[in-house]
Amino acid sequence: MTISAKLDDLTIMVAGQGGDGSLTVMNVLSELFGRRGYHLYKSRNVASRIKGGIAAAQMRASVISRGCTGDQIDLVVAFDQEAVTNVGADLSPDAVVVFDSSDKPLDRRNLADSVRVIEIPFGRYAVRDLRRDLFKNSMSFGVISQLMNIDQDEAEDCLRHTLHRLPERVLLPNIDSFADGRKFALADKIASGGYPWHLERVTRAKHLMINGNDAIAFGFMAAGGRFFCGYPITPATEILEWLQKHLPAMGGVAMQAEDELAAINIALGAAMTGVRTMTATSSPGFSLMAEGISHSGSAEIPLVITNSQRAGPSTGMPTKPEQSDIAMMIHCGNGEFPRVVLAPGDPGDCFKIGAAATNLAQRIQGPVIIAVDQAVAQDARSVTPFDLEAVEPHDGARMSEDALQAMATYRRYELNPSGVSPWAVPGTKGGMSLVTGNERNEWGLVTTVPAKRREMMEKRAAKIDHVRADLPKGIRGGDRAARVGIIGCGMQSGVIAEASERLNARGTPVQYLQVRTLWPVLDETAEFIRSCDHVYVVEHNGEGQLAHLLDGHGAFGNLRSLTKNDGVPFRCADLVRHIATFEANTMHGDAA
Amino acid sequence: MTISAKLDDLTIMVAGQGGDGSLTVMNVLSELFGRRGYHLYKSRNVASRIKGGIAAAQMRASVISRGCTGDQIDLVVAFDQEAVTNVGADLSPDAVVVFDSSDKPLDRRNLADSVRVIEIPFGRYAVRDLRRDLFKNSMSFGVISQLMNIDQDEAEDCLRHTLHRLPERVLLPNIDSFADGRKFALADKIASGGYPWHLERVTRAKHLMINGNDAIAFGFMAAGGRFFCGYPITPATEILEWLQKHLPAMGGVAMQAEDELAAINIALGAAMTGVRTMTATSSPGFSLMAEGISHSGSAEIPLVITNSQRAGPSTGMPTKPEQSDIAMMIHCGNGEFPRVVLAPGDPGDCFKIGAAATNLAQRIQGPVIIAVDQAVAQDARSVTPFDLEAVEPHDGARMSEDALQAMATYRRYELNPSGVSPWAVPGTKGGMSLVTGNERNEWGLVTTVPAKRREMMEKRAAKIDHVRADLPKGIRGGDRAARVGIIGCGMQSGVIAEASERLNARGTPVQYLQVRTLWPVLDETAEFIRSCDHVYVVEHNGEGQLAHLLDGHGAFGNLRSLTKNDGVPFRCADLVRHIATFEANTMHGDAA
Amino acid sequence: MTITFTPSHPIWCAGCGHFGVKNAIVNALAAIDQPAHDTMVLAGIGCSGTIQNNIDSYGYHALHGRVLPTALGVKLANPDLMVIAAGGDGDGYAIGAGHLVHAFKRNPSVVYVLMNNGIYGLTKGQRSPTAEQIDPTTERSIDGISLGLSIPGSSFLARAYSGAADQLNAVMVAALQHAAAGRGFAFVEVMSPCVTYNDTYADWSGRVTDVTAMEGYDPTSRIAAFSTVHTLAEQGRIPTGLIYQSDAPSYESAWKKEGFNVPARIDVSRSIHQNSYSSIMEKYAF
Amino acid sequence: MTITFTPSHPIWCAGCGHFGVKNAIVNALAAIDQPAHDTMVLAGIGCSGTIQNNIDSYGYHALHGRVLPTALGVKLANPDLMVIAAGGDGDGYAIGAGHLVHAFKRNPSVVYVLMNNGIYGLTKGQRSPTAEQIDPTTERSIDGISLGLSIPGSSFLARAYSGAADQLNAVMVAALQHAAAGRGFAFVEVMSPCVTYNDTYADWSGRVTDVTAMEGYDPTSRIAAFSTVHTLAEQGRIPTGLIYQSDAPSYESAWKKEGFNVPARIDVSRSIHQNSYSSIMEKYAF
Ligand SMILES: Cc1ncc(C[n+]2csc(CCOP(=O)(O)OP(=O)(O)O)c2C)c(N)n1
Ligand SMILES: Cc1ncc(C[n+]2csc(CCOP(=O)(O)OP(=O)(O)O)c2C)c(N)n1
Ligand code: SF4
Ligand code: SF4
Ligand SMILES: [Mg+2]
Ligand SMILES: [Mg+2]
Repeated sequence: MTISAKLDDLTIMVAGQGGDGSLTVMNVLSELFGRRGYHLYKSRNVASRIKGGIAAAQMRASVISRGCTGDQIDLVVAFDQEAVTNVGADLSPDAVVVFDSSDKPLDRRNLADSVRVIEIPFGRYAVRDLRRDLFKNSMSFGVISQLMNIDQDEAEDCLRHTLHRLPERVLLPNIDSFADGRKFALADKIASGGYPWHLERVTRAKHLMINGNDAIAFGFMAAGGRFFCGYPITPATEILEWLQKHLPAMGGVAMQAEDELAAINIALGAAMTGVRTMTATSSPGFSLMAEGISHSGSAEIPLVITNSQRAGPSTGMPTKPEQSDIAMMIHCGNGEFPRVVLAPGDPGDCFKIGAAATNLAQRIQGPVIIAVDQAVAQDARSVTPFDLEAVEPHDGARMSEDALQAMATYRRYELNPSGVSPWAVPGTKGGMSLVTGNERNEWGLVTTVPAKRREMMEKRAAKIDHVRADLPKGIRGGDRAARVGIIGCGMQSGVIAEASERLNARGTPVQYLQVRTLWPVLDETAEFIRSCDHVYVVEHNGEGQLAHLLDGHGAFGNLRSLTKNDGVPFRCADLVRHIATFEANTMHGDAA
Repeated sequence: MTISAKLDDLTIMVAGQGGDGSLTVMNVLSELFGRRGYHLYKSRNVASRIKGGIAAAQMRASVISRGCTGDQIDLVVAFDQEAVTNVGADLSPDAVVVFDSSDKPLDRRNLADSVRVIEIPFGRYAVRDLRRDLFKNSMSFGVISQLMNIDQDEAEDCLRHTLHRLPERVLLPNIDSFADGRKFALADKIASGGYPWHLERVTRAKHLMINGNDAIAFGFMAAGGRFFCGYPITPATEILEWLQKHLPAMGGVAMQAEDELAAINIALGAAMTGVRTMTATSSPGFSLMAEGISHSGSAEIPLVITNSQRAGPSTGMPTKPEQSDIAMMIHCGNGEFPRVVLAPGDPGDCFKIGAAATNLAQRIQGPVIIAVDQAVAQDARSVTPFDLEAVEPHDGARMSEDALQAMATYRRYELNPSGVSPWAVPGTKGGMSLVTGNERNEWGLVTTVPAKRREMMEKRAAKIDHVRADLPKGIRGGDRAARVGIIGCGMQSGVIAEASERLNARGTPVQYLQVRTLWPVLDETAEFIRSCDHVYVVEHNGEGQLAHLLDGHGAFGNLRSLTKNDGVPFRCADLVRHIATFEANTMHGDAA
Repeated sequence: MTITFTPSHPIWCAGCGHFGVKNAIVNALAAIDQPAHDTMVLAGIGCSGTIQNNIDSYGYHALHGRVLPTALGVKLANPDLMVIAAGGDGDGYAIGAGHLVHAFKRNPSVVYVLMNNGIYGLTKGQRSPTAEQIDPTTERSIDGISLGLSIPGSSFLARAYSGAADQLNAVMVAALQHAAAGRGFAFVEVMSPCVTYNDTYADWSGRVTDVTAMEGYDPTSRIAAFSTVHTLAEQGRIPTGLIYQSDAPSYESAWKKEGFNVPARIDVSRSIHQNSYSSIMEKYAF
Repeated sequence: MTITFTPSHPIWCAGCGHFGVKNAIVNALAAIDQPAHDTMVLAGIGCSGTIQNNIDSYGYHALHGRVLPTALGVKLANPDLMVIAAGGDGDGYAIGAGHLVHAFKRNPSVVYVLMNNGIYGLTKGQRSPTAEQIDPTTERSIDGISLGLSIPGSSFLARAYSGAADQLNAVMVAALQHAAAGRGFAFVEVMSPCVTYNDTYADWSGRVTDVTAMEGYDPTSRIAAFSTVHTLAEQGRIPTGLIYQSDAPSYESAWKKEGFNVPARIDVSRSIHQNSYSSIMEKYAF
């Protein structure tokens, strides 16, 4: 970090043992940077357990809006040695480490000499002066605020705002503790290094600070979603909780089922009545929903299923991101049926796609899957306010009683070129009908007559063409004339956009495509790939699932898979280095 | 059918209402043709209901062993009009229809003039003379036996043998009824046409008459399988029933669980103790097992899972064949883990692959899936006796207590180049260990440290290379120099072999590959495809799943997908016509 | 009038107990004047799982074992419908057992008719959780009424016998009334013999015992009902009739409270809700 | 001696009820002299689902809700093992409810320790089927002992409280002895407070009531037990102790009969079995 250059883009980490409350320090920092007009990207790194295990919060504050965390960490607030040891390699050369030395002094063996360490026994002081270890958090904020040359009033106001839910008797000692922190910073020898940072004050239009799960739930509701049924699972639970909080007031229902099988089947039942319905889960739970998804496709029941993917296989790493369910989402569930799989890239996109999926499910009367990964689902970032006016619920082929009365004959599975049959929901006079997951005739009565079967398979398959033109298009960027392409989705979106910017800046022309519709594979994707000499497909899994998908559906042969499956997102710098090196070699004819 | 030419290859259908017992006629005919030395291929065509609905049995009797039913039907025994109406278009021009005219005379509108019809009111006679409608079956056999010029003793012996389980008081009227049938045939005006057929008497070495489900169960047991847990579902139930019959006597356990989730998890529990274990299900049940399969891969528990695929999606057509779960079997279950998917082509192959899968599961300590379709699973055919001596249980990396004592340190998930860790099962002194579906260190304790995670992902992935050389190779045939290839698996095996024979005979050189390992895609498959100008990939689904799989894993671009998803197998003649036409056009440059 | 689906003919074997069940449902719907279009019959998978095809109503064929979750979804999304779930003993007591426990617990106003024949009919005769002997194991059969009694919150537990139409009709009417009144989950187990794989008519005819006819029987006491059910079972008898009924609150009644509006019929046009949406968005402002 | 896995330290929050459960299992294993290598502890997913890491035995971490099926598989394949299944109330009463019903029904000699804290701990505090109030619904909580009583075939039903170590230890020893003696499924529900999301120590301490101390309590009567459990519940009390025990036959005893041979240890070499295989093949000869 060169001080002048970096204050427009700073990455901070606060780390301690899970459950010790240290993460509130990050909340005050967000408040502070937010007020100063920075954009934020926040992520957490926790073990799948309640207490104990390293829990770290990371935040990138930048003047330009960014979709991923920074390459290196500039400031660390650490409440134990393990936190510093873990993060050592990821520090920028001139990083500052603020360390709680209550237990023992910092062992700085794995830190570069250029890293500056400020050691204060926060915990000890907090217990000594205020009788409670927890106050160490406010104290550490006091230190940092001094370090950043924030004046006391502004800093205290941020702290008060963040802690405004606390009762006065808890708030006050926190303020005291904060003030103590500032005093230590002033008095202590750390002052000798000066206060290195001067934060910018930027004007930024109003934004939202929100994570992907909440935004999906919101998009669903905005498109008329009024029924949700789910089962708690990391990292999807926020969707259940958000809708439990907001749907009842909108006259809707959001309920917790006894398991994922119940969740998707309760959802199917509700959806049959015409209410727009979603369920959400994460990878193992999605595995369990496969039979229900196939049923949604077969019985022609509109349903949105969100999969907030976590690292697999099986129970895997519940709190880590991965994009390793791509092939599963496209191929799971027995037999063949039409489905749409959409992949938003950030919370703003999550809102849009949450809404789009809800309408698309009505329009295809079948399953629409929203694929996010833990990073998109749980990382919060600043995005421009949602365009509420752009969302209007779409009724698909739903019929009113009047429309039904005008028909000579009503068959639930009427054949027609769009594949989407007019639909009268239960309760509609004269619309009595049969819904089934068996192969059937137009009335819904079971049949295996080959000719009928073929007609029904074709009818269902036709639905995709019916909506193809309205499937979410990808986002393209970079140098549109470049012969080298980058493709990614979800958590890669911010990384590939930034990597493209840097590559172009350093003379390696690239363009990128953030894919938003994974299935069906859109023509635009094939065209993008064909327009390039070769394309890097960046994804967080080991097998290169997205690359295989694109390859298998167009036989391109010019895809290069860049994968990673260790639970840690690609850093922009790594991607830039990898592609730049590879390209340099290619130009010299060393690689194919 | 030209009489002299066809008696070495005859296809017969017996059809009536489900549950009216008419299918026993087919059993007597099998006995008869079997004694005469014919090879048989038998299939059934039933609705998924107990009584009612057309139930038809079909049998091809041929001097050369064949792996599919004939192109056209030569003899029909029909107990109602619907049966004849349905089959009309599939009759050979000189077919014979033996019709039960008890209700009314046959409406032969959709039959070619050349088809000969013999009408007898079997049911009416049976009720009149013997007071029971069911005896019509034996009566109809009497007629056919006369029609085929079988003398009374031989025919009666076949009947007695088939009905030997019946008590004397039921057997006798059946024999009477049979004799009556012969008399009608002699006396009635049908005699005027003469008795057209003279069956061959061939010498054929001893064979087995068995279906694929039974053969898989047998292969599993022969390779040391001693634990099975399943849940009834068409068309996989025979595996459960076979093992319930045979495993207890071998000291094993075969049990019916309360559902598929219990079935696969009970199986996982058993497998952890070291007993070789299998579960089996059909498509919707397989959907439900996805989470367990991922767990088998993650926790490294050896398990064989058989999927007897039926037509989907969802409940679909339970009694119809389909190969529409190929992509699901390869990609289902969240996250990435090593798995093997094998596809036997006939009951003989089912035995071999049942055994191979059982050993492979031990060797990779993970999931091995056997993929069959309803046709391979339930059609019975004559195959050469199983080579029992070729099967020897393989212990994988299982360790005795002594071997364990010799180790300095035992870790359940020890890293090593094969990816397969030495394994001490519960009950082994000193081998205490942890098994988990979370990411973990070598001891089995949960971790998310990126470096450990990468090691563990690599360890598991390595297992496939460890066994790659021993994965079942495909079966190649046809003209090895041909530039046109055909690929298929499972129910296509017999059809592509016979189509290849006919195409080569008529001057269209082709070679074929029956793929037996679907996943991983073997090099031999890629080589076969590369060695051809183009390859027809024949499969029973709509999307061309096998073709996409091969394409996506080698970017060949020379695959032509031939698909069908109406529940009726490809007929050899259709395949021959299609390929021959396409090739003729290609040669003239009309098609690409 | 628009021509629409008309009930088809049952495909069951002649003599199958399920005929009686179908008739009872049809009769009960007529008895309470339930309009066809406000009725939804959901069925599981099995021979029992074709009953919806034979009743004049909206019909649905669920996944195996999942008829109760789907029925709950329908009921919550449109509480104005009469929701009848139906299925076999395999569907309800084997693969569906967990959902049954939670249906008793939640107590939605859904009628559940479980056709118990002791076997899996459609898959050709395997033993179900109510099979009286399961070889080679020692398992004892499940008693759905006893299970229902054990779950606090259950509100209507009845059993009838397909071979005794009058009692079956009466029980079915009571069940529909319980649900129609919004009193909660009405569970009716019908002993419904499978003549093809497990013909129990003779056996069951001699064992069914109407508790309603027992002197002093009190269907409002959970403890007494449990005692009676288990005492009769030990005597080899099959208790039938309305065995237990309570006033536990129904599941949907809780939802109906807070501005609940029949989700299936809410007007979701943007114009109506935009203000609410905006104020929620405002909370994320930054 | 080969170095192998040694129990790790629990990762629970200080004060979590699960500590007491772990201690009781460790104590009970010692009390009955159970060798570590012949013991397998299987756990579900949840905070409770890490207990196997802290006990000297073979350990397994099941899928969420599936610990009972896996435990059954282990027990049937190797009946010589002491098999202990453990998990939370979400694991056992929500997603695992169907398997629990069938475990009671089958009665395999497996110990099942269900740690009931009324919430989902690991996923941060959602309400479980034993939560006493679930908004906005009217649901009443499930009572596992009552559920067990309702299933014919259940053989050991006990409850203890993590805050009362002596009774917990005694109950745990009895459960292990029940299973060790091959008497069937030993179900122990431990009230095990979650200090972080649902601190019920104060509440529960005042409500637990040891039935064993009640005059004339007869744990061999299913009907009496049901009556006691429901009567106490109505009084707001939580019945603890050995509530019911019977001599219903165990599931594995049925299998042990016919030439059963511990599947996990059968020698499956071809040479031994080839004759049997040949004679089976002969039946298909044609
Ligand atoms: C997931 C799944 N597993 C298994 C089956 C196969 N199956 C169809 S019906 C049935 C059981 C039917 O028994 P029951 O519920 O008692 O109904 P009955 O036929 O006796 O009326 C089974 C196991 C299925 N369709 N789906
Ligand atoms: C299939 C599946 N669904 C959901 C989850 C997420 N999950 C993990 S633990 C848990 C519940 C834990 O509650 P409980 O069983 O009561 O245990 P506790 O943490 O309270 O001890 C859930 C829902 C999962 N791991 N797998
Ligand atoms: S098989 Fe049994 S249950 Fe099914 S229709 Fe026939 S009699 Fe009824
Ligand atoms: S969150 Fe609750 S259940 Fe989990 S460890 Fe902490 S106290 Fe125990
Ligand atoms: Mg049944
Ligand atoms: Mg809990």
